[in-house]
This record gives sequence, structure tokens and C-alpha cells, in this order.
Amino acid sequence: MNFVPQLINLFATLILMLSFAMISQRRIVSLINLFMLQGVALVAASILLGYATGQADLYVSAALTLLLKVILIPWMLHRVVRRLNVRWDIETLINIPTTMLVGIGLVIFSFSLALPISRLSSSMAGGALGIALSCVLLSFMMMITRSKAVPQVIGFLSMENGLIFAATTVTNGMPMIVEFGVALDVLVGVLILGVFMFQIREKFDSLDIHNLEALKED
Amino acid sequence: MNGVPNPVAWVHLDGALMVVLAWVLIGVAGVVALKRLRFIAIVLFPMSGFFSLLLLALGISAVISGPEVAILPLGLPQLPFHLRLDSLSALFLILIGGVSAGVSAFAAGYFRKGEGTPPGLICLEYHVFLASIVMLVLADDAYAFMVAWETMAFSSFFLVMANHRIPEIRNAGYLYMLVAHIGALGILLCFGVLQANTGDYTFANMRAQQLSPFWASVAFVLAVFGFGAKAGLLPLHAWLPEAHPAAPSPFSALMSGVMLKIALYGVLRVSFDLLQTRIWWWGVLLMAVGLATALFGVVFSTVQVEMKRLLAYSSIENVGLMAAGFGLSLLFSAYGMRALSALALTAALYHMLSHAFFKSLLFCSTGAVMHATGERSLGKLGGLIRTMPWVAWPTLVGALACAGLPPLGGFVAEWLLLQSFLFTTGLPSSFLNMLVPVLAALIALISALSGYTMVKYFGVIFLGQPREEKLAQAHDAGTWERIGMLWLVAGCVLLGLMPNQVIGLLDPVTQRLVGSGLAQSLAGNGWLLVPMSVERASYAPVIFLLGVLASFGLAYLLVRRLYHGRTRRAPPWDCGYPWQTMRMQDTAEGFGQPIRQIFEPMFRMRRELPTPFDAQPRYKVTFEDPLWYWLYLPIAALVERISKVIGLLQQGRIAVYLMYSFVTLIVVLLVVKQ
Amino acid sequence: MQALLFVLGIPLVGSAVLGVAGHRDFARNINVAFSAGTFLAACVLTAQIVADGPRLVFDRQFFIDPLNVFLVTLTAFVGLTTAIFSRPYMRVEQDRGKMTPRRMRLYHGMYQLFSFTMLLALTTNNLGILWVAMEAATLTTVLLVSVYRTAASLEAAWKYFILCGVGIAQALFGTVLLYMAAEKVLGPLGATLLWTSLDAVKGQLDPAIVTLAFAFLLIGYGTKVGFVPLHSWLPDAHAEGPTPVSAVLSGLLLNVAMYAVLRCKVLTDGALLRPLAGPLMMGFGLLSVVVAAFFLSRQKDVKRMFSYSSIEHMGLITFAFGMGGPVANFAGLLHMTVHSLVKSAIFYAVGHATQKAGTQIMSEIRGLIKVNPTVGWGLMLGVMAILGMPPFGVFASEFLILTTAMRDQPWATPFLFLALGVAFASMLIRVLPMVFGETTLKPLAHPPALLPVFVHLTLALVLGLYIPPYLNGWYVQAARMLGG
Amino acid sequence: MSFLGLISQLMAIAVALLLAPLMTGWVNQWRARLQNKSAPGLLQPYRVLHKLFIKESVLAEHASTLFRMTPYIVFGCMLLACAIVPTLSTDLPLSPAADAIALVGLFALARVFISLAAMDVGTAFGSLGARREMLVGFLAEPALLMILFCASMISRSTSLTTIVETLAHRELAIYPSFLLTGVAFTMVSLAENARVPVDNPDTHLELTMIHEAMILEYSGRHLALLEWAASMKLLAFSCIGLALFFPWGVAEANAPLALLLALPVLVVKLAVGGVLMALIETFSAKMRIFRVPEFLATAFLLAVIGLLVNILLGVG
Repeated sequence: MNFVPQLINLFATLILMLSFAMISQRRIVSLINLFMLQGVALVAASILLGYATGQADLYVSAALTLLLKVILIPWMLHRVVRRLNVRWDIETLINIPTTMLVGIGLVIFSFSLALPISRLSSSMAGGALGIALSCVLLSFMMMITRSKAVPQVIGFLSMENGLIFAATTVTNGMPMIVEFGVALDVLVGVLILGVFMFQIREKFDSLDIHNLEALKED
Repeated sequence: MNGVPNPVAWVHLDGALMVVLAWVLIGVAGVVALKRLRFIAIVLFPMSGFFSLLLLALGISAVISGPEVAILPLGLPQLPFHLRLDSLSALFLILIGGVSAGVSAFAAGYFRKGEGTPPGLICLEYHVFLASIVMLVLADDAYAFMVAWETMAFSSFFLVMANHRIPEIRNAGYLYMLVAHIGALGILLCFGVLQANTGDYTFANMRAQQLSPFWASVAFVLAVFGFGAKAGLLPLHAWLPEAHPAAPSPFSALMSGVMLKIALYGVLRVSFDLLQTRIWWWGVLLMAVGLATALFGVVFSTVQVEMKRLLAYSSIENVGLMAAGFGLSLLFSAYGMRALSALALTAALYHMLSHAFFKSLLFCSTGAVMHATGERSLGKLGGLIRTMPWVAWPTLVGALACAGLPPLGGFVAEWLLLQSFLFTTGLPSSFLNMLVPVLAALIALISALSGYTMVKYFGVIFLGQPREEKLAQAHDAGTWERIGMLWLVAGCVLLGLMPNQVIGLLDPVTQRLVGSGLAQSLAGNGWLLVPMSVERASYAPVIFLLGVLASFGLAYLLVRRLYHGRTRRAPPWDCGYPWQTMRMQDTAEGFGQPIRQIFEPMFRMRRELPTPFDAQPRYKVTFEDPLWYWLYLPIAALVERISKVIGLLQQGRIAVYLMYSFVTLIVVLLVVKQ
Repeated sequence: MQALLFVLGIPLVGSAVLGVAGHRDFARNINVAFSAGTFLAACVLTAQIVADGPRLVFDRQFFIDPLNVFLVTLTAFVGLTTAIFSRPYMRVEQDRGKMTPRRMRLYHGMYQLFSFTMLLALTTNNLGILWVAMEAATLTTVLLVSVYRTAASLEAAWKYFILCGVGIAQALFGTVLLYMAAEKVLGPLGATLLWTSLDAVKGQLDPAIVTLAFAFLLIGYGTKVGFVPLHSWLPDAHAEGPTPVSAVLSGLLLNVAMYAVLRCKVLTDGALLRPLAGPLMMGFGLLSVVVAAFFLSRQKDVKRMFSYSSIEHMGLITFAFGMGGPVANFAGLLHMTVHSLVKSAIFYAVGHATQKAGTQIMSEIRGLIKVNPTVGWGLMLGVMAILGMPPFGVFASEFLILTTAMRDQPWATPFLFLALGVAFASMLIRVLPMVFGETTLKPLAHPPALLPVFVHLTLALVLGLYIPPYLNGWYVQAARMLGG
Repeated sequence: MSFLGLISQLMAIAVALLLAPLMTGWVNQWRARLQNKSAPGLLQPYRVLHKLFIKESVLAEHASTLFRMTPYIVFGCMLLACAIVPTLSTDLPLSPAADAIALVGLFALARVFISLAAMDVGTAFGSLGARREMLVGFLAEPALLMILFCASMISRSTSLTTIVETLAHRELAIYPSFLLTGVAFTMVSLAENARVPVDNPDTHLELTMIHEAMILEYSGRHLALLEWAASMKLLAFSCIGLALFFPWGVAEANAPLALLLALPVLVVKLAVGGVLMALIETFSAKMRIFRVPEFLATAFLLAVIGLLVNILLGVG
């Protein structure tokens, strides 16, 4: 069945597209949904890969991702948004078209970085490395351009997605223990961030990052 | 040079180390008895003075005996402390021992309550300072040297800050420490050059290296910069007139008498011993810097109105003269003219010894005066020769020596220096041939000016009528203070009267550094100091002194015999002008005024002249060191501006911070992609 | 290999216990007790390693060699002294109502957990676990920094989290790439993330991948070391947390991050023919030194100032390792040791000073020496030491670094000269009036714990004058392992 | 040192002691004549000294020991100076004890002491005089030193006797440097001996006085010694000048006849020199005290230029 790699590449492209969509998305709620979709695509990709390579632990990591990125975290984020009702639109620091253009540039750059390497990849989906890298960079840029706490966190998490995707596709998954460790860290991190958001909210009664500019060199 | 030392007489090095140990222990004892002033004053300081004498004796006998080495199990694992006692170090042991003996004795009587820092702590810092200096002189590898150097710096820093309640003193300490550290960094880099990538920091290895002229010059310039910062050479002199007055007087004496010399020791060590190549322009550079410093120092010291600042500037002048001597010697030896090089070096070293004695003597006397009167400004003193003769007469000797007058130590040095500057014909470069004798004129001018300064110093403090009522009951120096000052006086006089013996001590040093010495030309001339030949130049201080004294005595006796010795005391005549008040004497400012006019361009002066219609007219003039405005403040402003710009990097916006990381990532990726 | 078990177990258990009972009065002493236990275990471990060389344990998941064992001991030791210091300090904070019992519980629990994560990061052989541990260390310290719940501390913690999280993410990407490179050599089932096995085959790793990987790893772990463009979180996090946390942050965490960078550097140097890691590290190091020095000159907050000085010293260390070669590596390791000793000592003294003054603004702290001479002298000597005054150990390493650089990388020395000079001027002019002169401070209810300060300073002093042979043995072996 | 050397040394001292006041008298007499005054007798200075010695000396009530010592010290310095300057003969046992530099040092010593003594009583005039004296000194000393150096460049020696011998023995060559140094020397010696145009030797109560201001408080034997020392200083300077610029007729070692001949030669030369000095003093007006530094700086520069000329023309 030689169309499995093509399927994987399809999902890869889907993920890339989703992260572009996230960049262009203004509404927090749909941002969360997009993030969830990205998780779904990630899960699907790893299941496929596991099915193809027959490595059990890929299923496990798929399950982990499903649990965290698709169910738990989106649910928490929705809850936070509801509790703090910050469901309004987000104004970005840089306007969307510019961001998109820069994003395209980033994709080209990361492909040019990845190409010489990815053809060395042992995995069948080595080509995905470039996509993973560009996901990472895109979400990085998203964190830069968003001025609210929640989108920043989402950007952080989608960067995590990109990493996991890289780990899965390029190397057929990291060792289990590492996977678990990473998952644990992500979970705890999100929890802490959630707590912080509440505290920030009660200190500054807004989640606008502009409030967090007191500590500086004057 | 660094041949196998004779195992017979290793006693000197061990002895010196024992003295170091003893000093450290005394310091610790001082801390234990933190507040017990009497114990510290009457027991500890005299004890350390005794050890100084021991050090002096060790040094004298070590100069003649061959080098001794030892290795202490301290320092870095690959690099234990290498110690080496050669003639040069021995000479400095003599200097340290001789001066500190007197100063410690003086200090025993000096410290009173209320110096800010508790006496025990001062005792510790004082002795750590002495110990570190001895270690410095003995050090034979870069690490030991630097450790001792910086220990010296920061023990002295705390001593300068002894009275830290006063903000000015804190600023002085800050400036001092800063310049010292900048200099130390320079020295560090200098050693970095000298070790020439061998990773072996022993001086023996550095001597073995053959540096390219470029690297050698880098090392030399760094050394002059680093050590010059400590010695107070232009333009890094600014700390000196601040720090010397700030410190307690006995320590000012040590700073000026010993520490400045130690900095010059560094210059000698690097440029004459560690560096194998010598380039003529090094000498010219050193001479130029030295003479500029000397002129600057003496001109500024004439116009000072505060005792210790005046002495501090005069120290700058003397250091400059010594540096000039070294420079000349370097120049000669670069051209292989050994005898002349030895002459110049001897002159500089001689000046170093005598300056150590008379300057510390003068600082001690200011200390005594300040204790007796509580005044440090010349404008409020006067007439103390009557109330405190035990301070006045030693000070007179010191002042005469400082003025470079025969038959005292200062004159011998000046005499030798002039001789060496005079007979330079035969340098390959005709330009230098012309330059150097003219520089002799500069030296003559400088020493004449220092005479002016000393007359002002002594005259205004000790002569005339007291300018304040309270001076009438100023108490004289205590016993220990007297002992200390008399010891230093003895030093000045001996240096003045027995040049041949002293040069005999200097000979091994010059032999080692420039491969020649004056001893053979002195041999057989008895009391006659003959650097080259009797026809050429000669000087016999003893006969000189006897001549003056004999005619003095004869005149005295004859006058008494032929005529009479009747005298009558009466109010001063003063051209019959009736209303004499103490205010009518010439003030310190007045004394400096002509010099200020002549050398006006050298000052940064502001005058306030009264208009004829002022109700109470006042004339105010303030002058400052121009270098402060041309060098130091601009640098500070520059740093300020840069840091302002850099501060803009951090404005608290997390998006911007993320942007930094992002850009850095991209850039690094681009870099590695190549 | 029970020692290792104890080294890792004691703080883990401790965090559990204190997480439950951390708010009681005896918790302080328990905290000290656990740290002491860790330290003892670390000493035993060290003794064993020194006795019979590096070893792999627990099916190669843990690897102890001279490089990390000395960092383990150092970490355990500073952890202990900091625990001792935090007893009176935290009590005062509690009296002032800045710490509630809940927060005390959090503080104590997280303190132990934090030392656990650091020790794990140091001892693990698995690069993945290394990453996990680093991330975990970030999380725990985030909680510690934000423990006061003030606006400033929240802001600091948030920035710390986001910036370090992002940075660490890059490191994960680098790890993945390394894994990929290793897989092609060792095969999918080989122990591909174990540092030892990577080290064994580093010659055969594909240069292209390793290059890219190192770039990401350097950025990632470098963020936690505090390389200059990536340092923005550091001063905030140091300044706003409780002082004991600042002490361990700049005393230990930076070292651990540096350790991670070093491990990666070794692999990269082995895999690449051209020098890549060295120049990059030298560049970052130099940039950090210079920029931090200029930042120093405009500080008003005392803890902020000393955190910038940490950046400066980390830069110096990075520069040293970047130069490579036995001398420079030795100097770097020595500098890591003495810097963490001295800097934590300074933070102890500063902690007491700020509590006396009730503020961290330097212009309002005056004349310590009058109120409390020991604290004053502690601060003064500490600052002298950190400024590179002999005979303290910092000088020894700076001596080696500068002298080596002078002939190895002459171009760099002017910058180092400038930076060190500026740093000296800026810090001294701030500290002198704090220590000397007339005072504005009032004595405290609880006597400060000065033992840690002077123990650390004494150790630094000893290291400057005499490095004991076995310690030297570590250094030399470690330096050799780092290669050039 | 030979017996003859001893003789010549003693003669030199004796001549200095006895001839000095005569020289002063001679100059004063000539000046008076040139200014159409009725001149005092040639021996007037001896009478003055005698009178002062007889008088008791009045000291300011708080004058210190330094004040009383100074006249003797100054006297001693000047005597020694005269003893080492080759006046009659170059075979002087004392001369190795002090060369040109030491001679300058000797004058400086005397100057310092007299200035200190002037400050001791603490009168306005005294300290003012001391300051001015030092001002003159710090410029005159280096100038004098340069002049001597210029000669010693030629003779490659700083020992006075050697200088005089070489200068006396050289074939008659023209040294252009001597033109400059000669002028410089004249200026310096006018300043050093407190003569017009720098100072006026025979006025009190002038706000511009220097030397007189310093010795205002002295009287009786102290004053006598100071005056005597002053005249010896004048003699010493004249002898230096003669030795440098007209060194002929000075006796060599073991030449008794020359020694006998040297005295009249010296007297003649001194007489001429004195007349010249009187002429200068008559024709020039006393300058403002602020001009003095310029005057002396000129002398200093002339001397330095002379030195340069020496080197440029490759002498020595």
C-alpha cells in the first residue's frame, strides 16, 4: 500500500494549512477549534504511521495526543474563555496579510532547511520535516503577533503540536518514556498557565498582555 | 639569569616568608583584639616594625647572594606559587623593610579613637597590605604575582576607606579601586601576551619566549598602562591626589613611599627582565610619559592648599622622574650602551629609594600635624615649629631632601639623573642626541620647582605666626611617632651621605637588568662618587657637608671670639609697620599664585574678580585638573550613553522579547546553513 | 548504586512530604533535613565516582561522570545552604504577611521538586529525559517565582514561562533531529537517545542534521542559560521571586542549562569536521558579557543588578568553553563552581539587606556595615569576589580565561576588557554606599543565617588559593571530556 | 692632594673672604660715579661689616632657632662655593667634592634657607620676599645649570676644574653657543645677586624688593654675615663667569709662579667685570616684579638654545 505516505503527506499539508488558518483567525473560540482540528490531524497521521510501520508505541502516542490536544486542553481552554468571558475578537499587532506573507516566507525558508536533511530520513514520511519546522516557526510568529494571553498559549501549544508531529513522522516516535514526559510537562504547563490566567485576570481585570509591561529598563 | 640557585643560602627567602607569615598573624591578632586600641598600638605595631627591620636586613644580605627559588603548594593545581628572590626583589625588600619599619613605629603612636573602621581591622588591612607587597616582590609566576597585586589593591582600598563616613573619602576609594582594577586587567592581558600560548605562566617560561616585535610592543604598552595606572603616570593619575589624602596618614606614607614603587617594580620586571627584546621607542615613550607626568605633578603640587594633596602631587612628580630614568635606561640598553644604561637605571633606582624615605617621612609629619591641630588645610596652620619641634625638624630634613638639595638623598639621585641625561652624545639617532640633553633642562626646571613647593610646604605649616588661635596649644608628637620619624630621617641622611655604599647595593640589580653597573668605576674612590671618571664628574657629599659645617662652625666661633654673642629679643620690626597680624602673612594660595600665572594653560581655572564697588569684595579662584574634563568625564558620559541605548532593548513587551528569540533563531539557522 | 537512588529519591519524597505539611513551623527544618540528606547522598556518590570512574546505571538510563558528578555535588550543596538561609528569611516574610501557609506549602514542596528536577537533568543519560527535566525545572521555578502573587511576580513568571517554554521547545526540536541522526546510525531499536551511545558513534552522525540540531539545541538551552538576545526573562524572574529562589536560579539552574549545552557541544564537535559550536558559543558569550555589563550600569534594583551580573558571568563561561582547549575548559568549569558559590552567597547577603531596608531599591539601602557588620562585610567581600578580586576563585578563572584569550582569540580581548571594566565600575559604585557610610536600616526580628554566606565565601577563597587534588582531578577529567 | 694644592685652596678661600666686600665696594663706587653721585669709599663695605659685628643683634621675639642658624648656613654655603670655583688655580683639593651641578645645588640650599628664615618671623614683607626669591630661583637655577652644561658639553665634564682647564687650553675657537650663554649668564647673575633690573640692592621700603625684604628682620652680626655672604655670592658668580668665558690666566696644578701671577690677573678681570655690571645697572631700569619671570625665562631659553647650538655644531 504505497499511498500511505501520500496520505501522511496529505495530513501534513492539512496541519500546515491549519496553522495558517490559526494565524489568520481573529476569534478566540474558533482559534481553539482550529487547534483541536490540528490535534485531530496529528492523531490521524500518527495512527496511519503506526499502522504502516506497525510500531505499537505510535498508537500510544496517538492516544496521548488525542487525550491531551483534542479533548482535555481544548475543553479547558473553552472553559477558561467562558469563565473569563474573553470571547471577543483579537486585534493583532501586525495586520493579517503581512503576517501571511511573512509566514509564506518562513515556510520557504524552513523547506530549504529541511530538504537536504529530509531525504536522509529513514521514515517514510521524511518530507514532513519541513512542514513540522514551518509549523513551529508559524506558531512562533503567531505568539509574537497576538496581544492576548489565550492566543499566546494556543500558539505555544500548536508549536508543541509541530514538535510532536516532527517526532512522530520523522523518527517514528520518540521512546515511550520521553513521550510521557513531554505529555506530562505539557499538561502541567497548561494547568499552570490556566491558573495564571485567572490570577492575571483578577490582578489586571483583563488578559491583555500590554498590562504585563511593568518590568523593564528605564 | 635564572640559573640553579645555590642551596647554601636559601635562608633569605625563608626568612622573608617568615616575615610575611608573622605579619599575617599580627593582622589576625589585631582582629581578635578588635577594639583594644592600646594593645594594638603598643604591642602589635612595634612588633611588626621589628619584623620590618628583619626584612631590611634580609634584603641587604640577599642583594649580594645569588637568587633563591621556592614553590609554595598554593595557587592553581598546574601552577603552584613560584617564588624567586633575586637581586631586584631583594632591593625592593630593602625598600619595603626600611620604610615600613619607620611607618609602623609611627603608626604605633598614631592611631587614636574614631578612625571610623575599628583599629583591629585597620591593623589587619595594614599588615595584609605589607604581606601582599612582599609576596608580590617575591612572586615568580603570573598567577602569584596577580594574586599578590590585587590583594595589595584591595587591602589598600579598605585602608583608604578607613574613614568611610565621609562621602568624599568613599568617592576617593571608588576612584582608586576602579583605576587600580582597570590597570590590573591591563597587566593580566600583558601576561597573557607574555605566556605566548604555552599555557605556562611561570616567569622562567616567559623569559624563554622569543616574542615578535609586535607582540613584545603590545606587552610593553600594556605593562606601562597597567602599572602606570597604579604608579600614577599621566593620564591615569587622577585617583592619586584623591586617595592619598583620604587614607590615614601612616598609610598614605606607605602608599606613596612603597606602593608607587611597587608599581614601578612591575614596569622593571616586565620590560627589563621578562621581555627579551628592547626597542628604542619604548624608552622614548616611557621618558615622554614620565617627564610629562613629572612636570604636571610639580606644577599642580605648587598650587595646592591642602597638605596631603600637595604631597600627593609631588609624589606624582617623583614617580614621573623615575619613569623618565627607566625610559632613558631602556633607550640606552636598546642601543646596547650598557654603561650609560646602568647609570640611568642607577639614578632612577636611587631616586626611588630616597623618595620612599623622604615622602613617607613627610606624610607621617602631616599626620602628626593633623592630629595635633585637626587641620589639613595649609591656610589654617603656621608657626608650629615652636609648639612641635619634634615634628618640625625631621620635616625640614624631609623637605630639603624632597627639594633635591645637597647633601641629602634627593640630590644624589637628581645629580645622577642629570649626569645620565647629559652625556648622551653617541646615540645612533642624531634626533635623540639632541632631544635628551634638552630634557635635562626640563628635569632641572622640575627639581627647582619642587624646591619652591617644599619651601611653601614647610614655611607655611611650621614657620611664621600661627594663623589660628588654637594652634598655640598644639601638642608635640608622641614617643613612637618620634621614633618612626627619626628612623626615616636617618634613612634620608644616610642615603645622602653614603652614595657609594648604596650604589654598591644597586650594582647587582643593574648588572642583572642591563648587564653593567657603576661599582667598578666607584671602586677605590673612597668617599668620592664617581660615575664614570674623576675628570668627568664627581661628588662627595660627606666632604661637601663637612665643608659647609666647618665654615659654619668657624664663622660662629670667630664671630663669638672676635666680637660678642649678645642678642636682644624685640617685637618684629617689619619696616616699623606697627599693626602686625597673622593674617598679613603670605597665604598658601598667595604662594602658589605666581606659578598659577606662569603655567596658566595647564589649569582649568575660574576666577571671580571683585568690582570696585563691592560692599565686601571677594576674590575667588578655582582650578581643576583639565584631564578630568578631557578624559575621564567624556568616558563616563560615553558609557552612560551606550547603556542608555542598550537599555532600550528591554522595554518589557513580551512580544518584542519573543521577536528577539525568533530573529536570533532565524539568524543562527542562516549562519549554520552556510 | 543506591547513592544515586538516594540523590534522586530524597528530594522527590521531600517534595511529597512538604507538599502536604509544608505550612507547619517544623517544615523549615524538614526542608533543611531533606536537603542535607541529598547532599550526603551526593557526597557518597561523588566518592564512588572518584573512586572508580564514570558509570552507567539502571539499564544505561543514568550516566555519572566527572562532569556531572561535580555539578551534582555543587547543586546539592548550594541547595542545602539555601535551605538553611531560607529558614530565617522565610520566617520574616511570613511575619510580614507576604507568605501565607498555603504559599509556604507550595514554596517548600516546589523547592524540593526543583532540586529533584535539576539533579535528574544532571544525572540522566537520555537526552529526551534531559529535556523533560529541564522543562519540569522551568515549571517548578515558575511557581516559585510567582509565589508572592504580586502583579510584578505574576508578570515575571508569565514572561519566564512563555519565553523559556518557547525556547525549550526549540531544544526539543533539536533533540528530535539528533534522534533522527542517531537512528540512521543505530537503527530504530538502538538506544538512540542515550548520550553515551550517541557519544560512541558521534563520528558517524550525519553532519547536516547535527548542524541543524545543534542550532536548535543551542537556542533552546541557551535561552535558559541566558544568552543575550534570549535573556529577557532572566532579570525579571530573579528580581521578583523570593531571594532564596533567586539564589538557586542563578546559582544552579543556569549551571544545569549550561551543562545541557555542553553535552550537546561535545556531540556536535565530534560529528562535525568544521568548528561550529565553538565560534557560536564564543559569539553568544561575548555578546552576553558586553551587553550585560552595560545593563549593569543602569540598575536601581539590587537583585536585578546581580541577575545581570549572572548573565555576564554565564557569558564569560560560555566564551571560555567556546574557546575550548584544556586550559579554557578548566577555567570554565572552575568559573561555574565559584560563580554559583559566590553569587548565591551574595544573594543571601542581599536578602538580609533588603529585608532590613524593606526595599530592593539600592538608593534606599545605606550603611549596612553599621547596622550589621557581618552582613555588610559579607556583601562587600561577595561583591569583591564576583568582580574578580583575588584571592577569590572567580579571579583564578578570569585570569585563565583572559590570558588564554589574549593569544588564542586576541580580537575578543578588547571587548572583554571593556566589559569587565564597565561591570566593575557599575557594580562597585552601587555597592559602596550600600555597605559603607551612614545607615538608614533597622535590625530584624530574627537573626540572619550568616553561616551560608561565609561558608560559600570561604570555599571560593580556598578555590582561589588552593584547589584540592581530587577536585582538580574532576576538573581535569571533565575538561578532557569536553575536549577542545 | 699636593701641598701646593692645599696652598692654592687656602688662597682661594682667603681671596674670596677678603676680596668679596672689596668687589661689592668697587661696583657700588662705580655705579655712584656713573650716576653722578658722590661715591662712598672703596673700603666702605668693610666698615659696614665691622660696625654690624659690633652691634648687638635684635631678634624678633618669636624667632626660632632656624632663624638664627640661617646666616651661618648661608655664609658657609657661599664660602664653600667660592672654594670650589677655580678663581686662582684649577688645582683645588675641594673641587672634586662638588661639580657644577653641586654648585647650583649649593646656591639653591642657601636660597631655601634664607627664604625659610624670611618666613620664620611671619611678617608680611618677609614671606613676600621669600616667595619672590623662590620665584626668581626656580627659573634662575635651571638657567644657570644649562649654562654650565653648555660648557661641560664642550669639555665632556661637569667638574668645574676640568671645564676651566679644557676651556683655557683649547686653541682659540669661536663657540657661537657662548654668545647665547654669555647673555643668559649675565641675566641670571643679575637676578641671582639681586641687582637691577630684577631687584635693587640698596633700597628698603620698596614694595618690589626681594632680597632686602627677606633680611629685613636681621640685624647685628647676623646681618653682617648675610651681607658678607651676598658679596661672596657676587664674587663667586663673577668668578664663574670669568672661568667660563675668559678662563685665561688661571693657574694649573703645581705651577707656583702661575699661582702668584693668577692673583693680579683675577683682580684685573674682576675690576673690569665690576665696571661692566655697574654700567648695566645704570643703564637699565628696574622692571616690574611680574616681568621678572619673563626675563628669566628668556635667560633659560637662551641657555637651552645655546646647548642646542652646541649639539648642532657637533661640539664635544
